Amino acid sequence: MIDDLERAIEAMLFASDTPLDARQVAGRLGDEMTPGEIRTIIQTIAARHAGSGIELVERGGHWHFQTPADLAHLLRRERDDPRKLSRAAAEVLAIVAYHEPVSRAEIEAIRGVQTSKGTLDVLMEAEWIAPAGRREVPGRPLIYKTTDAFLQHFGLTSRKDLPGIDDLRAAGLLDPVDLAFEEAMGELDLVKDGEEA
Amino acid sequence: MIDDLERAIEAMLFASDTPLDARQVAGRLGDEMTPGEIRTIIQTIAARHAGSGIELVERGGHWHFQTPADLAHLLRRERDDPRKLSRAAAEVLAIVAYHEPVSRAEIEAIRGVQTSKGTLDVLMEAEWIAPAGRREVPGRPLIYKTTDAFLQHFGLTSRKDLPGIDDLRAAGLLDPVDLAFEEAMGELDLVKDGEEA
Amino acid sequence: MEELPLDFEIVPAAPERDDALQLSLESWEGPLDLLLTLARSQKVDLKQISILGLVEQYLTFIAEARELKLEVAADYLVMAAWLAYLKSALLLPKDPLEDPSPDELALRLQLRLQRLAAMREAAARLLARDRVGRDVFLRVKPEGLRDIKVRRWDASLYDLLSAYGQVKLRSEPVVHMVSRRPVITLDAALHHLQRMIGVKLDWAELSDFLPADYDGPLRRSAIASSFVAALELARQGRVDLKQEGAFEPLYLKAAGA
Repeated sequence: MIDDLERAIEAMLFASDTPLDARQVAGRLGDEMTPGEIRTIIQTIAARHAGSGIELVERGGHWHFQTPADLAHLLRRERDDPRKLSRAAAEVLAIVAYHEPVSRAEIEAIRGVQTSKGTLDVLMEAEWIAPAGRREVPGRPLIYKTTDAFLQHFGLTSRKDLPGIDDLRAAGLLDPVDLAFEEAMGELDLVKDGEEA
Repeated sequence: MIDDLERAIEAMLFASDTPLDARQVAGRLGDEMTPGEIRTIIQTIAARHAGSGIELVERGGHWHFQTPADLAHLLRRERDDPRKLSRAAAEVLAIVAYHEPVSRAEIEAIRGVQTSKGTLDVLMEAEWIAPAGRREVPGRPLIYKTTDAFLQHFGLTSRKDLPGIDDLRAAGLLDPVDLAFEEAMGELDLVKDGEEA
Repeated sequence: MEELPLDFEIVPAAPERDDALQLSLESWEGPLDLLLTLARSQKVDLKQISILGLVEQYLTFIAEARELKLEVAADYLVMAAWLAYLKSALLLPKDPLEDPSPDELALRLQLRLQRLAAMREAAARLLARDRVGRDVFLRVKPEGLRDIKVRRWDASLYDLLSAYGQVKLRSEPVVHMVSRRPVITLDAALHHLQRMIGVKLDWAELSDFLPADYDGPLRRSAIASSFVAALELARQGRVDLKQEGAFEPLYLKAAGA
């Protein structure tokens, strides 16, 4: 027998057209429940559905039901056509996700090429990136970050789930070139060896 | 452990934009399954969800997931939207209360201005006035009276509790607005002085 | 590091010497992208790449493109000029005073290529994830959570009564009330003067007949009405009046006294 509160939260998450976080669930229950208590119940529900044809997943602190990825071949239909991204848009999205918050100039420094206005627009229209204020440097450029919709679309529980982000950070590949340059000066000999080989 | 076929059918029913019948499910599975066999599996899925916050229901041989009817109140939450009654509506309400039963033409004669239909509608929506038949005069106009909800809202036992004209005059409620306003402002000054002391 | 294929567009293959000329420059997202593709053809980790070799590859590629009269965008030519400078600097005997040194420039280029390569792979891995609408599916028409606003009209008894007061006030006939000013009427002045005239036997000034405690508007009113009363008594032959000239004090006494 599933208890009433668990049923209620399950129905809410099932009926909602957007993923819900614990606070939203608590607010709608109008009950004296803490978000922590709600989360415990949500995890019970998720566990109950584990291994079934419907799973409850967490994306950026928000939960929603979806089908398991291994059943994609049965469910994929002609009309399912997730937004095709240009290579430029895919790269810009990756740079925003791995470096956020990041300005357009910083994106361009990594890509070595100007970013057309349309590229950022496509990503903002998809609601995968959003402006996140301004960088307090001369010119006060707009900076961008990824959204919860980004996490949801790409099946990420949080930004920590970004593929390989820990390795990239450890290798210093998320540091600006200037910083990496200072650190790498000692390795110059290696480079020269490579050239001579 | 839920078997693969059951998972697949569950995911299909979940992700479908229309309810599916056993034949459609069999078609999508591309398997050598009879509709009867599919139905048996669907019933297993329905039984697994029974009593939870998600139910699988049959409608004319087609199946779909929905939230249980008894939890509808959580999904369609009613929220109070308090609105202050307009001055015009307050005047009309007062006239009905003091002169009931009264027709719209009579209300207008007393107010000296036209009364929009919307004003009466608001008072009827608030359930403070209600039609009380028709006046037996040419045109047979609708007449209005106040309701029990009116008495309850304004804390009156009966209409006889409404103060008479002399009481209103004594209370300063028949003073011209400007004068009453100045007096009120004088009182405010007194209050301020008191606070400063 | 293994490079994952992108699912959205064909990544241009690392150009072999022979088919390099088949490729248009539009295949690249700028000169850094072209450099990275050329670097990949060295089939070594970017850390071990020969920058001098890469420079050669790039300059050859651009030269061939121009021979074919392909339009080469300005930023590719700027990069070519910079790489030609880098090449000569790397080949010439080291000048210890040169800052930054060619080795430092080469290192910076290598670091930039590594960063771009890292993001290129990250993009590919991101797009290869189980994506909503392609690999995982949501409900198509969820019931949705809705807040339905229920209007609650609010008014106090005071609002009601003051509204009625205003209606009454508007509909009552307008009456002008003139407040009473302090005056001495002609009747009062006549009565007073007649009494005083019997007491005073000799000529006396009009103002002497007025009570001493009258002042301000009341005194002005008393003078006016007493004057009219004096004229009336004179007409009846009951007092005599005398005045030396215009605006001089007015004297009166009982007639025949």
